[in-house]
Amino acid sequence: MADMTTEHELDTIDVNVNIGPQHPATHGVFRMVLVIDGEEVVDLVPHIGYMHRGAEKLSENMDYRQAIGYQDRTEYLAQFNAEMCYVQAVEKLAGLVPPDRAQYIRVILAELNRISSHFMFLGAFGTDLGVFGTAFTYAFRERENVLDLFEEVTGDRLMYAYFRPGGVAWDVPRDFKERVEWVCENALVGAMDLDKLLTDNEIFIMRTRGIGILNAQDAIDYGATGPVLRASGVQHDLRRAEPYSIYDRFDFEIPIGTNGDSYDRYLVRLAEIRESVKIVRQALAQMPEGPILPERMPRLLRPAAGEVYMRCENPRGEYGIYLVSTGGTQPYRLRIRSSCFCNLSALKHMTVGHYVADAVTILGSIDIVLCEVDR
Amino acid sequence: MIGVLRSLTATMGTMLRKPVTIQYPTQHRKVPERERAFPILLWDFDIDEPFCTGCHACERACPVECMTVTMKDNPKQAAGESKRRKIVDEFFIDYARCMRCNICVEVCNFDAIAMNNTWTGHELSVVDREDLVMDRDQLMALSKEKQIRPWVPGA
Amino acid sequence: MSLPFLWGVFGVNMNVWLDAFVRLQLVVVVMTVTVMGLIYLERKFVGRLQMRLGPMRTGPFGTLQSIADALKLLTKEDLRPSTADFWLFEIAPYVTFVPVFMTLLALPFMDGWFVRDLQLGLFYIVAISGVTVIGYLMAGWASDNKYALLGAVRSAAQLISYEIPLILGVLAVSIVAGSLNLNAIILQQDTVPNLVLQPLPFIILLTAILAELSRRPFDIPIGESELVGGPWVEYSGIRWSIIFALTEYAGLWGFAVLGSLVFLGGWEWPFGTRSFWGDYDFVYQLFLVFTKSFFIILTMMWISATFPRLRIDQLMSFCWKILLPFGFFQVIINGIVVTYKPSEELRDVLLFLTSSALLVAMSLAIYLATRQPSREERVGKLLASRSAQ
Amino acid sequence: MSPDEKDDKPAEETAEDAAPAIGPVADLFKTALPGVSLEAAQGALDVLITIDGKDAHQVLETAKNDEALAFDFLRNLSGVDYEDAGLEVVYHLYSYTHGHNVTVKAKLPSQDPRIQTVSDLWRAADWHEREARDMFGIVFEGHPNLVPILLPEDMLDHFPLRKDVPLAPLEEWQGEQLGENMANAGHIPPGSGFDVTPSAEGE
Repeated sequence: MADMTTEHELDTIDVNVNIGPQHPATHGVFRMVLVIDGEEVVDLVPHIGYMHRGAEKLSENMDYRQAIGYQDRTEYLAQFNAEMCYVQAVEKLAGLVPPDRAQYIRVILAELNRISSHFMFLGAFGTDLGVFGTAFTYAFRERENVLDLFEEVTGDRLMYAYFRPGGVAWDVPRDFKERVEWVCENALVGAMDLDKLLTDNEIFIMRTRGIGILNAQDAIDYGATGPVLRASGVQHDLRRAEPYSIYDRFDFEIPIGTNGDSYDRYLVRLAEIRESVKIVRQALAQMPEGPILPERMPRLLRPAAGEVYMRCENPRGEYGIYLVSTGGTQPYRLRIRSSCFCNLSALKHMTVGHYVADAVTILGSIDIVLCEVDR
Repeated sequence: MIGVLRSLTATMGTMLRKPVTIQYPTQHRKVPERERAFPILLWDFDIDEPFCTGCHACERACPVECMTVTMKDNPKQAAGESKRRKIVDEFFIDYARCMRCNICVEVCNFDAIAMNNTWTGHELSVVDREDLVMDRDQLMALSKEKQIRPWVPGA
Repeated sequence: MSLPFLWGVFGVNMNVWLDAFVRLQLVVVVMTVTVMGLIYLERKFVGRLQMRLGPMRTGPFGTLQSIADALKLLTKEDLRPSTADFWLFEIAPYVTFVPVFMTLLALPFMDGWFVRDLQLGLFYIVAISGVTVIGYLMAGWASDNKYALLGAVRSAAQLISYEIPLILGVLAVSIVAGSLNLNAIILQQDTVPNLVLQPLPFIILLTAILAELSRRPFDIPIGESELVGGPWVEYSGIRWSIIFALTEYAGLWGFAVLGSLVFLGGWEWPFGTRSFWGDYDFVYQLFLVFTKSFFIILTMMWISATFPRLRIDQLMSFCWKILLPFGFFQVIINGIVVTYKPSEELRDVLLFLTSSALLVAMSLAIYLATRQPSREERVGKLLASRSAQ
Repeated sequence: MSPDEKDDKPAEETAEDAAPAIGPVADLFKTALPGVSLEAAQGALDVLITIDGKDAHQVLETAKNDEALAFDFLRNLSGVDYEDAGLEVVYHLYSYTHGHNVTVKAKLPSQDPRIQTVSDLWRAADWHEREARDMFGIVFEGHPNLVPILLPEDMLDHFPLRKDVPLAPLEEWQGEQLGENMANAGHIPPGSGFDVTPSAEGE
């Protein structure tokens, strides 16, 4: 009689919980079906493709300047980095070299965009863990400052379409330097606020340390890049490994994590905000006067036939543009290598074995942008 | 437990700072002059006719093809008042399709089209989507009332 | 009895039931007003903590916000899922709300003014507040929704397990006061409030109250970012407002008053029983109780605006492995100290030293617990290996 | 093979601007894979190795396992439709150890494109290959679950990124359709700066 209960275990069935396309934890339209046994996740089936708008097919029917708008709409949290990658791909094919002032403007705006994107992550990550409004309003106060600056420079808060192959569309306003300095100052204050609020808060540590561990070998195998890869301890940053544009003129450290869990991913991104402020300040000091577009720009750009795989360091990882041109005015094939697409493919590997609450934390710690995943 | 106390002081610390809320309908945020709300046509006040000559440059360059332009001879050119041989006859912009990418302003070689940098451009809301298709007079109305602030790159 | 004009009306030997009914109506009116006020206060205070203004649109400074909310909730349609279990779904809101309302009966708001003076006041309050769990479970099961079921099971685990620290926190104090009657406990505190004597039970009671009301660090059942809404996912309109708004905020007010009476000396501590203004000293007594419970409510709102959510297993281990042992220690030590009947001062000093020593030990234990290697490193991916076979 | 002078173009450009010198990675490939027919070319940034679809898996396996090459990071896998010249699957590889890049282009017939999957070498390829199947119809043999990833589950025969699939025509909003409901000027909210009654023609 004694072993009656132990011999046949209580046969429970696994429940399919649908963290559906419309859910506060999915930062956009992404659905994951969690097969859970009690509270622990046994299996996870991600469903993407809700935001697929065919940016690649549309770009093949647009000329080179019109296709810039689609880069903002795929990567809507780091638009300048995406535009910079596309514009440099076209420049590599067309043999255009942008003047120095334009390069500096691009680097400053791209780094500021990285800061605003990381603040978006901090706000959303805090909300995923339960600090309902506080982390969000701290992060968004800084993000608003950066977006106001972008509005003064380009005229738009989200869809800039400001970079052009060969430089930038028009020059920056006169008070650009003071404004950027003010925004950097505030970004550091915001980062310090969030650091004080979250970093060594015991409950935050308990909820994120050791959750969703991705060791270095798996990260490389899944093609994870950016903060997710650096949190696993791989010291690889495209701005340092394969410097594009003028990134080799600035010195900045690359923060890396130790054991690749959600806590390290949070720390890496928080440290990257400070590194980006350092880059912006150096770029601001060295920014020369001068033209922002080469003198004789062809009215309708026809890059030479050929192909290039241009890659830039976006806040979420390596954003690549594989551009094939056959000499016409329209790109023959424009393939966008999305950083979140690869980071997300490692979600199941990280989440199985954890609790339902951890599945939300891990999804938040990867910091996905669904438009970029689905293009 | 120090981390717990530290984050408590963090929230109490920010309580003493000034709240950042702008109460929208009563107070409006200052909009920079480079604001890109929606394209509008500019009015030439000294010859009292639109700058636009209906040359289809913007219509061809528009990625989402939201413009329709027709051209006609300029009666004033015959009367000798203006140098423009052609003037715009019909000009429709479908604001529902326009993605505000500013390519039409760059392509136009008569500087006839500009981006609306006023709050009314943002606060335009209509009941029926077809009302978003603006005809020539609606596009020129704002410029006639001198609400559009001109800006020069680098200013 | 220092309530001439009020007592005169009730003094006439009315029927006992009528007397209880009239006092209950008074408590109901006061409760609804305070619930409305607390909702408004929470939105404004947490807003100001997050550097924003909070509601400003309705009324001069958004003051009519909670009335607007109530009107909205009243006029909203009461949906019920077709596959819901009808009667359970209907009754669940009332089963959650009524016990919270009944705890207000035994609270002496002023010297000698209460709905009923129960000799076992404290015991009654703690027992009644345990019934809300059944309401949570009924709501979760009846709404036939996976999220609701998960939320209900989680809330059952949380509320039941945080019932015991609540009892221990209150028990430690009642041992010192020598009786479970709330009036006796308050009268005993005329020289020094129990918080000074017993800091540890106050902290344990505070966390237990937060968990009972499922407020922020412990709001696992209503995890907004995971199981959106927990057991109340399928409720809407006035039913939802009964469960969510009324229960939580009435409970917040009730437990805050209980905490202030038992630990901060209620209407007794700073002035003792000397009559101050003759017949009108119930004014400053009310004022004392109000400010102390207001202070406790503000700290709870402050805590709820700052901390992320605990995971369900951390919540459980926090309760069973930390709050409970220290609660038992506190009760045992109080027992020992009180039985040996030391002199008045020596007893106070002894109680204070032991309690604060235990408090420091508890925070150290928490600090070490959070620095543990995570479950995954210790146990490895248990489930992954199981699902991998 | 020191990785720093990997594939930068030599300083002196030949007169008729012939293809710039091919980077050293191409020679590494030739030494590692004697039997396979490779054509090496120098793209704008990386070395391009063009091979036939059938021996793609063999080439990529040596690319990953050979120590001199050691491409442990599959950056990007994309399909390209060259209409009559057939389909092409392009692998962009990067090596963390040596720090050099390569682009391997595998040629496929455009009718029934079949190629061996590489998801056993790099797990990153899993989702990229499913997307290439969605968009181009390339069948990756041996892929764990080749089901649509970006397109709806039942869209198994329509491959949008093929060149012969046209863009859908724009639904007409302007032009002739406008004629009949021009009388709607009244719908614009007053005070919005656009509430102008259509003036008489040709003022």
